[in-house]
Amino acid sequence: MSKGIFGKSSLAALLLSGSVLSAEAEVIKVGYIDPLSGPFGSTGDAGVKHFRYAADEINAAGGMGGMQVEVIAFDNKINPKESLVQLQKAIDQGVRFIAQGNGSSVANALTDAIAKHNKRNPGEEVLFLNYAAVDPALTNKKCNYWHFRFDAHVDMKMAGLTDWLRDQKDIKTAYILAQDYSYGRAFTAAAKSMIEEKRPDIKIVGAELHPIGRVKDFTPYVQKMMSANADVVFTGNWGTDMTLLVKAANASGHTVPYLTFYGGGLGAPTAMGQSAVGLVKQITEFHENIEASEKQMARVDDFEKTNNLDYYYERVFTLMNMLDKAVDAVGSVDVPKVAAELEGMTYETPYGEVTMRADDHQLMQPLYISTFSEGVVRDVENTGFGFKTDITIPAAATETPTTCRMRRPS
Amino acid sequence: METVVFALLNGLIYGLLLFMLSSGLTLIFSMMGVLNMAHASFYMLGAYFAFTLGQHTGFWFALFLAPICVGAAGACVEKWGLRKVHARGHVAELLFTFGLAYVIEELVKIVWGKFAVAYEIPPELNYSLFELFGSQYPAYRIFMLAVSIAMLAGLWYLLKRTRIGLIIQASLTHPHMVSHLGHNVPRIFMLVFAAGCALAGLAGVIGGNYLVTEPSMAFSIGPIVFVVVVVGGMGSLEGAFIASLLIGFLQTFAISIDSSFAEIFSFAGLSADGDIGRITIASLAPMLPFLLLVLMLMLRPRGLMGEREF
Amino acid sequence: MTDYSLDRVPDLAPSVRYKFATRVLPLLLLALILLSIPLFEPSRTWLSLFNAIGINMVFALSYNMLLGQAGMLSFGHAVYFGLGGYAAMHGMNAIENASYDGGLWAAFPMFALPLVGFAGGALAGAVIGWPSCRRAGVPFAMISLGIAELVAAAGFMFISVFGGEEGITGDRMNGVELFGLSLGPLGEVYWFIAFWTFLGVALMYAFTRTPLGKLAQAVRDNPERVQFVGYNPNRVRYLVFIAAGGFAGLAGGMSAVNYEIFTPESLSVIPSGLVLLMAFIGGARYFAGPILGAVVLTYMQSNLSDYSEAWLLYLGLLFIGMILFAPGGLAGLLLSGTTALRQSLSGKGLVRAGAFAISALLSATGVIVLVELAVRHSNGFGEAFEPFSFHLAPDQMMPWAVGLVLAGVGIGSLKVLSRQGGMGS
Amino acid sequence: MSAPALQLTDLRKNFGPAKIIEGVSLDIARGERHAIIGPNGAGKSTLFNLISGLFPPSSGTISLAGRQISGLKPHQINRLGLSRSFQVSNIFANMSVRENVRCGVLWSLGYGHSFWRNIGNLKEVQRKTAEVLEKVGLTDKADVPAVLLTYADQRTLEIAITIAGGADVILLDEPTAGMSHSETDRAIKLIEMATEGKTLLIVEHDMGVVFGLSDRISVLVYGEIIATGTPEEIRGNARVREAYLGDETEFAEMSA
Repeated sequence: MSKGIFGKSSLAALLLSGSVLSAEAEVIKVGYIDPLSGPFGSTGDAGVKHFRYAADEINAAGGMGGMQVEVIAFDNKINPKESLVQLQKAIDQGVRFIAQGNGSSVANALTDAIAKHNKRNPGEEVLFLNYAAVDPALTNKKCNYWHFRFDAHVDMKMAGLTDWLRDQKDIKTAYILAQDYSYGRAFTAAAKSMIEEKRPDIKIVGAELHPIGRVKDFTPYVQKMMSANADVVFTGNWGTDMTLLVKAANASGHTVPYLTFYGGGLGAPTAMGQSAVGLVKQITEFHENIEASEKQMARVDDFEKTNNLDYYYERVFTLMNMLDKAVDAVGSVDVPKVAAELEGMTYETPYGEVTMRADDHQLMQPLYISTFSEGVVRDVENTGFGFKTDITIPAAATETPTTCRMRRPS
Repeated sequence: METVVFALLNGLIYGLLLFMLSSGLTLIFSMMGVLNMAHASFYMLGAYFAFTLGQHTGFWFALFLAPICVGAAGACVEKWGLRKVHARGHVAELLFTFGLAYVIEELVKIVWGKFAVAYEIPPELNYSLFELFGSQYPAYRIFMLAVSIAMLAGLWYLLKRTRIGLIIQASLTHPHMVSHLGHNVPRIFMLVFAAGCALAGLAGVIGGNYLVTEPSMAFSIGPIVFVVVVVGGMGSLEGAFIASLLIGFLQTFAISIDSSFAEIFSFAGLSADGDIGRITIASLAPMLPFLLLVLMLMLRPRGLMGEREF
Repeated sequence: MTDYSLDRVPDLAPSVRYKFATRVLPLLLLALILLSIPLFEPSRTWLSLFNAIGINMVFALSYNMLLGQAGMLSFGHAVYFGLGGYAAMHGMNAIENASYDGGLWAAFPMFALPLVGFAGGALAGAVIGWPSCRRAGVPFAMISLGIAELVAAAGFMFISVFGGEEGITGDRMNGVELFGLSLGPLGEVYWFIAFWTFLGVALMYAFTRTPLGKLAQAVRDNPERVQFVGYNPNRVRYLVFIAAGGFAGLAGGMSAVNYEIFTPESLSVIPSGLVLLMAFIGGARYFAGPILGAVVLTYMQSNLSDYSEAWLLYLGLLFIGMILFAPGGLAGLLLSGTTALRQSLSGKGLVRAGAFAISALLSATGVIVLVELAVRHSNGFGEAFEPFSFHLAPDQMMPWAVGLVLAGVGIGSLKVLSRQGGMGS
Repeated sequence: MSAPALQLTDLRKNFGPAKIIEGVSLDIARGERHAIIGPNGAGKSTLFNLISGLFPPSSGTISLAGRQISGLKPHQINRLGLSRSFQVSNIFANMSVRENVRCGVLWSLGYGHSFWRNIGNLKEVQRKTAEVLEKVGLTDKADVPAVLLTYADQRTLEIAITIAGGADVILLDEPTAGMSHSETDRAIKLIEMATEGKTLLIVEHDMGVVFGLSDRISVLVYGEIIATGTPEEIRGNARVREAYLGDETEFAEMSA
């Protein structure tokens, strides 16, 4: 089978890729490296559709600095090593902007590899535009000049959630459940310290880590929470681990708020369905029921119509438009200059002004806490359910201090 | 007290679900010697079939139709696939089913999409049956309990009281004898494979909405099913039953134990900051079946109730 | 020494020429290929693909020491690849630290890091193999699966050793330089990979020629009989297991230097499954089989995904197709293909081989058309499948019919052909 | 007087409630050719499996040249100089004839599990392999895969592997089973030559072979030895006649 049409055409494509580089200088290539197959393929697939839509919009409006944008997708199978192979492929195809989001392990591998590549290959620098990997280390301990993050990281989102908690006077106890790996641990640590800081009267009655993707029935966990009389549950879980947790909670009649980062994650609303109503809260930069201009709503509708997929990653549009703005300002694909332009840039999104903090290349954007509800104006995934905003957290309030000591190329 | 009751109840449900899956696998293994690596894929097919059929016929018809469809799929796989590699030995068969698991997952993605589908508990059963220590006990779980016990009874009847059951039983203890009986062995193989798959499909129908119906559901539950079958003793239905419950209870009990290694081994001076001291029993719970598997194979390779070492 | 009183003892050893042609020449050819690749000035994409292929060759061959040679089906071989790789990764960081603070590691060249990987893999094999090699067949396979799950879980739990989810990173441009290679640019890493690939392949080939290697084959064929020629089959399996673990660790060490990162998921059952596919699709019965499998699957993994999101389905179908129709794998197909060509000057065999190739191509094309249409239909945003500027839209009947007919005719004629006598088995 | 080559003392084997071997005692002198006969199901193969270590005995002892071997593993027993063949051809099917024999030779030449030597350069191994092949007459088929041999050749190879290690005590389990007359004759010649100067214990159904080949014969019936003696003694033994009453042809052969 491999000797079929694929063998020939890919061979040709690869042989061409080197020589065509210069001829295609009129096109700006954004390399999208995320899983497109395997268990996480669905998430990566949704991401690339957002990127392509944003690119089409920019192209329709004249492109970046007069050049057309093209999004090339590379399947990394959410594997760090495979990501590095795909990175090399992307760079050889003339890609200078890498977008990635799924998996902090991949993001860590990429940021490391890109920094090394830029050091070893001056004049051929590459930028890493991270749209979803939320490990705080990426803009703290491991920050580097070539990495820009457009999603709020764990600590920022946790700051938002605990801000909400500050006003919930009847909550006296909290339970933390997260997956046992770096993100889950970062989640737990942040939850503990911020609850402690903002509501010292709340007792943390449980903080638990479970192996990722291995638990089939969360009922025992839920019953532990109920035995401990938890008034609120903080969970870092995402994907199946979250939907299973929510279903178990609903089945056992555990009706306290479940504070999540990824309650609205693609596929989750369908899987949770009725069981999550009134239970699940999420903190995001976007959900469909946030008030916005008609133009934005038209964009959301059009996106959903053309892609048969929910509009989810507002930050992808932010990312692409900020890149557009930076390239426009520089007037060429001079990567170090584009990076310098992005540093400290402010940009007006449909949901408020955002800033790329120069200290650590972390985007500051308004965040929204919302509850999974019935009777919403716009539902998600045709479930009839959707998110309702509880509170809005202004961009400034999400700022957390950074330990990043940015080393800028001279 | 509270913890124990809950752990028992939850362990029972989970254990019975595991038994539904592993009984089919055990049947297939004991008759055909095939360790079906794609068994959990048929479980997944059961859930998806029930989802699709349920949209047209409602849950109750799907409960019967979906396992039949899965059984038919299993029969096709046996007839046009497995039978061809049979002559080349068990490793080839094992590899065939290993490849099949890949293919089924990808096909499911194409047919039903990559995200989870909204396969939900039927409204008739979606209420809480009673309250226990302040926690609700959903009716659907009792339904699951009833279905699995009905299945257990049906299986028992089939094996002990029918002709085909006697043949199957004979093959459980004397695997080489069946071919001498003059029965149509390929046909029996096909039927047994289909029946085993149908059992997995039934587990999928009632497990798919209790858990989540998504393309990776097979991959995530598959290894546990092997653990059950191996720990119980290859080819022993009783063993599979005991092992299913054992693993169900073991996992749910472990989750309720919060002590960390640092606390347990504090006499040995283990620090709570280290990697090992940090680990709690609860966080190890999902790994316990695999530990059990490795220990069992090393210490008592024929499993709890098995009569032969593979 | 011997009490036999025979007049003459014939020399049964094969002729020098035969030995050269079958044993030395293929290795020389491999060396030649490895040496000549840089002459074509491949792009860095190709170089990184070659590096990945080299690593996978060694890894797949080490797996085949178990599957093909000793008949042990393992679902957890990546454990040794990973543990060896982690050992090498810690070695890399030790070299870097020693280059600032001094110490023993300062004298250790980065180039030799795969040796650390080998030691790590062999040690892991020695520890884990001791209990698991007491069983063979299906129990061994199940133990390997259980251990793989346990080790993979441990990989995420013991952060100080495995670095948690994001793994351990390092910098290969440290320590003593060997052969004037700084290991910075990919071109230099290529020489590193080529060197160790060749060494690994040559050593593993040599292993098949040793008494232990031969005994391993005997154990594969008939473990019972081996007991009655004075060998303990479990001991033989155990020793082979250690060696296989060592070479897997060697591949892990190569990988550590190539990628400068190691993450716990490289210990998991997914890479273990992939290496099984490589060995089997390539042809587990032949020494060169896994080499072919590594080339094809690495290429598929890195590039097929550019063309189709259903590449895993193709992989699965290819695997199943191989099991059903060509258990000798690609190597077996190639071998019977060349034999057919050699014998077919009469024409008949040539026609048969040609018919086989054409029907295989037909069915592959048909299946691909169907799958690609289905994928696009399932995605539901009206994209058409456009190979070679054909326009096949999933919402029309015609393309589906074309796919069905192609696949039907192809598979049908394959069946007819194989009924007249197998191919590649 | 030196210890017997092989000594069984009150050997018993039960499989659950089934008593297969019930108290077998037997001394076999060095250099003796000893046959074990008996009706089907008498326990002959089980006895071989006990001696060669495939099963541990339920009670009783087995000594090889004065050294107790009961309870040892098959490979340990083999290393002490006892080698056996199988009733059903038990060879390394996917390897060539030469490689089959070579596997039998390796341990005795002290190459153990070595992985640092090229097997092709082990002159001693090559020589001894060639000798064995020449002796059994398989030299011209040395490079044929074992699975492609004719049945008779596979049986020959079976014997070749058994004697290759140079063991002093050879156990042959029905070496001529399923062979034609001419093949049987050839096989007997081969066995006589190959076991010259060695102790041979043979299970055989073909009475012609048994009476022509052996120095002494033991008759095993329902797990017990009912008679041991020279061929003449056995021929005249009343109990043996009785045991074989149901099997006229075999007895006729025996008397012939």
